[in-house]
Amino acid sequence: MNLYHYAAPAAFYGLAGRLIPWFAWGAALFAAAGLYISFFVAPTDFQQGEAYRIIFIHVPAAWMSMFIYMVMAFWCAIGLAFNTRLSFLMARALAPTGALFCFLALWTGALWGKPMWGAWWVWDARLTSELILLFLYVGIMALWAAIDDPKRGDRAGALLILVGAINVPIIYFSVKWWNTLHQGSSINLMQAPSMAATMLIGMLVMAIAAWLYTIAVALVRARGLVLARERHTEWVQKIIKEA
Amino acid sequence: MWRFLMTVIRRDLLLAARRKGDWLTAQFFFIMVVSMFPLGIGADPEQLRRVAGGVLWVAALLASLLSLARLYADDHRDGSLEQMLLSPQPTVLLALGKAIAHWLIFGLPLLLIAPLLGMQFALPLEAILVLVASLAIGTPVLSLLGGIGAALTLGLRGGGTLLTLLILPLYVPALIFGAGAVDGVLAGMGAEAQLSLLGAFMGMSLLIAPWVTAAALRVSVD
Amino acid sequence: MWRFLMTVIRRDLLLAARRKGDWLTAQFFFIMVVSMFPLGIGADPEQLRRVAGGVLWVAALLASLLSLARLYADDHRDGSLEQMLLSPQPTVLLALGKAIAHWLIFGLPLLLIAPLLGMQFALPLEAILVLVASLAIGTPVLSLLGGIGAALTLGLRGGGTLLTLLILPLYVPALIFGAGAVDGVLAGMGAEAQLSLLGAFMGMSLLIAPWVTAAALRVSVD
Amino acid sequence: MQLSTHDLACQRGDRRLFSGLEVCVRAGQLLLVQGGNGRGKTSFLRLLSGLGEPEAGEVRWNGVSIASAGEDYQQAMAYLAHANGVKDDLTPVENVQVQAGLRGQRVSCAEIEPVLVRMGLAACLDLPARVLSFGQRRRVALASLLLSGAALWILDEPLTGLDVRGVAEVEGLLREHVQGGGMVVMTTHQSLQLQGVEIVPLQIGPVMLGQMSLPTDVAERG
Amino acid sequence: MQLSTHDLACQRGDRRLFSGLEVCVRAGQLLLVQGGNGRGKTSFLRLLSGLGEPEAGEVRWNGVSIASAGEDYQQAMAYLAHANGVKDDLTPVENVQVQAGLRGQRVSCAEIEPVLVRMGLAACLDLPARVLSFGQRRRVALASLLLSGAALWILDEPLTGLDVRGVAEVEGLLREHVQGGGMVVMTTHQSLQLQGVEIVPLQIGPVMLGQMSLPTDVAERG
Amino acid sequence: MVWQSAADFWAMGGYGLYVWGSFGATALGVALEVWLLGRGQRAGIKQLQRMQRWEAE
Ligand code: HEM
Ligand SMILES: Nc1ncnc2c1ncn2[C@@H]1O[C@H](COP(=O)(O)OP(=O)(O)OP(=O)(O)O)[C@@H](O)[C@H]1O
Ligand SMILES: Nc1ncnc2c1ncn2[C@@H]1O[C@H](COP(=O)(O)OP(=O)(O)OP(=O)(O)O)[C@@H](O)[C@H]1O
Ligand SMILES: [Mg+2]
Ligand SMILES: [Mg+2]
Repeated sequence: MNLYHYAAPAAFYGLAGRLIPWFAWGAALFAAAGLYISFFVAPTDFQQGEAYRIIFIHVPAAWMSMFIYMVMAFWCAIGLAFNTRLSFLMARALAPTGALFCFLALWTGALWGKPMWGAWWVWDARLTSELILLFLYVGIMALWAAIDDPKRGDRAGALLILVGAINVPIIYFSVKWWNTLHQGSSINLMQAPSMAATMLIGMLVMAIAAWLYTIAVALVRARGLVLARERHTEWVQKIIKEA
Repeated sequence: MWRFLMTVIRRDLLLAARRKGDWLTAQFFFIMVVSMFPLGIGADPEQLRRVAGGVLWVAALLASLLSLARLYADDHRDGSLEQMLLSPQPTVLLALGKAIAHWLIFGLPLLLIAPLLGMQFALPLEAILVLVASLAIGTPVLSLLGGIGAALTLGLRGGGTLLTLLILPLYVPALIFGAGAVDGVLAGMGAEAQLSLLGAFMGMSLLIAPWVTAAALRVSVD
Repeated sequence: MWRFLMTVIRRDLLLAARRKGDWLTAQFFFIMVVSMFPLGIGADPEQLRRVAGGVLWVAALLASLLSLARLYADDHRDGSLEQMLLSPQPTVLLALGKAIAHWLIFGLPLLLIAPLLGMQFALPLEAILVLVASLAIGTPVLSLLGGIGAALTLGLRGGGTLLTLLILPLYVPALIFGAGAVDGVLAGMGAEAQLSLLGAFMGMSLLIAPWVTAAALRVSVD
Repeated sequence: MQLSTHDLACQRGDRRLFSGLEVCVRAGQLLLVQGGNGRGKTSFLRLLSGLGEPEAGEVRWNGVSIASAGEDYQQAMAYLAHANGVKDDLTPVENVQVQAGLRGQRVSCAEIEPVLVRMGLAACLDLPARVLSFGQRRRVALASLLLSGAALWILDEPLTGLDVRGVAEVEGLLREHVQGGGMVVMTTHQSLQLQGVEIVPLQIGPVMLGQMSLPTDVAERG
Repeated sequence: MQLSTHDLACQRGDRRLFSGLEVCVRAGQLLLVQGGNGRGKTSFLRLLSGLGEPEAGEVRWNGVSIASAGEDYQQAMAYLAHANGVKDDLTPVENVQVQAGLRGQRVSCAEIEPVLVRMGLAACLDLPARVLSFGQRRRVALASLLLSGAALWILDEPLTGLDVRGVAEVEGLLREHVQGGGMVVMTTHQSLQLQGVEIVPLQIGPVMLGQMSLPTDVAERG
Repeated sequence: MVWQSAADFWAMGGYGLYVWGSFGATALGVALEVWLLGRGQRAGIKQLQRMQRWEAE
């Protein structure tokens, strides 16, 4: 068995179909364990009270939003370099989930911010760059939606993602300097309370669940895209007829 | 190579000279958006002064995006973009030349208008100078990065709005450093740090944007 | 007549539902432009609060103009605008229906987004309510007056920018009363006066704009 | 039922296309408008439909100027232009339904489907019109023409984009409509097979060599 | 000098237009590409010109893939597409000059004018191309083709919009170029009078009834 | 055990709105995505079948 075999759309379609249930159940399992740790194992924080439990959802979501963007950039670079069509499909399949996690990081962060800082939102470097990351996701998806020709869409989206990938760190640092150069931030936001081991484990378990979920969802989406792209091939016609 | 670059730039300037109405609209848009703000936020000079840098810079971003929407679109429609892509010269030079021409047509007049608008916002002379300096360093970034968006959205329906959506996030560092320089000088902290960061960002855009634009043009024309 | 109006509205909503990407861009443009301002003018919540009304209103104007550029353009291109003009029903109803549909697609979602953005600008609850109220009364004005511009610039090159230049000045009263209402409540002076002026302006637009738009459509299609 | 023009003149840009044009069509007749590219055929049909404004003279419906007949005339008339007025994002059924709604009529799917099937669109009733070929979209437009129940059809090159079978079908529709007491005004560059239909030929602009043959050609066969 | 394709395949959207295409043209030959509307003639020429990317296979110039030949190939090739690449706002002389500059060449007015005069444009050398008719603009594009000095001409329907005299002139140009040792690849829907030119016919897509006659027709007369 | 009672659990020490707002939004987002995915998948296959039927003609 060689790797190139699975780069063939038909083989990918079959393999993905077999893998999806594993990832989906894995995600459910880890999520259940993670939720159990979040609510029943992790003790109350003496500073923040129960509100800190948002961390178990907030941090994994924030991590995922950034990781997924990096993975998309990776696939796009591969696609542009080696002209592999499946890699572009992977990027397309990942984007909506990345945007979802980005939104969730913002949402949970805001809900956490209200009790902690007394404000739903402050223009801090991390928050702002997360917001801009969401804009990038939206822009990429809008570009894909606007281009009807699949090949052009793949490449145009890939270029935008790569430019964004170069720019994201720059944006992050510029926002950071912006804030420190302007005025001292009154509250030091992300100073994590010295993290207990249970909290770390809880976050890790939830992050793994998010990963498995992302992979499962992306594979389902990629399968759909493969079918649409290859609809003139015999194997797809057979699948459609049987469905 | 040199001749090619000069031809691209001269051609765009010539075209702009023949249709004055077209490119003046971007400048007027800039003036109008800036003038809307005192109406929206009240006429207190103290407050206006404090927001001036941000307002002028945001308006510059939006005006640049509006004018960029047609950077390649007209050439695409009448087939001259294809001719330029088929030239024996590298496409990167084309992208660079178009960005330079756009800056000359769009950015340079902005530098002349900005001081007048700065006065409307009760900015002191020193701040006006820094504002102009920041625009001088920053507007090339807008032309360069915006070119990427213009190339990517070539021929798409609703290209203008889409362009904004794609490119505005990429403009953020220019906005922060540019407006930050003005605010810095108002706060008495000096603007050198911000201006040099802006310069670095401009240098980076200059290195990267033409290549990406060239690739995007090839993708969009195919 | 009623059926005609409903058909026009339902048709536009159906079309928007089929191309989600298209109309979401206007909303995101709004969010993005608003979010750029703090980056430009600094993060001080006190200051942000004071400019919030103006910034949100200017962004709403610009977003509406961007989305209006295509209000009649697509129908013009594929010939369905002519079919609608030939309907036995009066063209005024068409203009009204299109404006209503545009408001449902563009203005209504804005009312839902605005509170979130108000929070980003550290607005107190009371001010957020007034902001939403002012947008609720004011955005129909944008759709109505903007329709005139969209009809006038139909099929012109660079129509988008031109539209902005034509219509932005007409929007000024809406901007002044709308942003003024928010500022009023922040200053503890109440917002009723401003809101009722805005309401009067809206009523006037509702009476006049559809007729002008209808006339402009006839001119542009000829 | 009678459509007539009286001393009609048309100007486009700074060119007078025709003037003093007098022609009259009655129920059971087909007015075939002929002339080379750019002679003003389309402009003439637009005057008839009421979309264009004549430079001089007027168009009368049953002896009343169409400007005064207004709704009566529009109720009785259906116009099919170069552009179909078919929305890409709607299915054929939805397209026809919307068209009917815009005329103030209500038609159910059960009425629409047989007509579309008759037009050879059975397999794509629920696909967006985007995937249809040009000829198929033309058929969607013809279907809503049929359903409109209009007595007067004004058709601008209804045969473009149709293959041989499609042309034969349209000829069938035309014959049926005229022989059933309807009226047709149309242009085409192709030759028509319309046995048993009373054809009124009209030449617009200077007579040219290749075109003179067509009317007699049609008349002979007709 | 030789242009050849090897196992060339082309895909547009999700349709495979052709595959396994092998053809070869040498100096002194004219490759006449034929096929009905939408068969892929234009797409094929774009692959040859290097604007399009083949789905499989490659195009070779003197045995080297055009992707590697790069500048050499582009120097030797000139492409005339459906769209002329003529800017409306420039005069014919300026248009030709700009085109030459974009190829990295420098030509003086004294060299350009005789060519334009030869193309029958003597009367409009200093008018903006906007006022020229479609056929006249086509001649401007042909003039810059002539001046490019390219050995290989790729022409996509060069006869559209030309009147009888214009067609004869182009036929003269083609004959001269090919007999002088140049190469031409072209498509057209019209029949050509090319006595004494070696024509290589190529049929793209499934062969259809009406089209089969053309190649023999040409060859006989040729 | 951290919680004394179910009510205690739901109250989250007075931070119920925030904690459940976060977890609820996440659950909602995930559910929505999965639902849309399933629906899109079925609609996609149906569309492909229609296209196939149409192109077969
Ligand atoms: C809308 C508001 C917020 C946003 C957008 C946001 C965004 C982020 C992001 C992007 C990260 C990942 C950073 C990284 O791994 O480098 C993160 C981590 C974190 N956030 Fe937030 N956050 C928000 C509010 C909050 C609040 C209110 C708190 C607590 C008071 C908080 C506590 C944390 C903690 C403890 C981490 C993990 C720290 C680390 O990994 O270094 N966040 N947040
Ligand atoms: N909006 C306009 N402004 C100025 N001139 C116009 C306009 N529309 C058309 N014309 C000119 O009017 C003339 C008549 O155009 P028209 O479309 O009526 O011709 P036609 O007979 O329908 O030609 P075809 O056979 O190509 O359809 C043409 O010369 C055209 O250039
Ligand atoms: N950018 C594109 N995306 C998707 N499909 C395309 C694109 N361009 C062309 N096509 C399709 O490819 C096919 C071939 O088009 P092409 O322009 O090569 O045809 P042609 O032989 O030149 O036709 P004509 O005689 O009309 O010029 C057509 O069916 C067209 O719809
Ligand atoms: Mg016509
Ligand atoms: Mg072609």
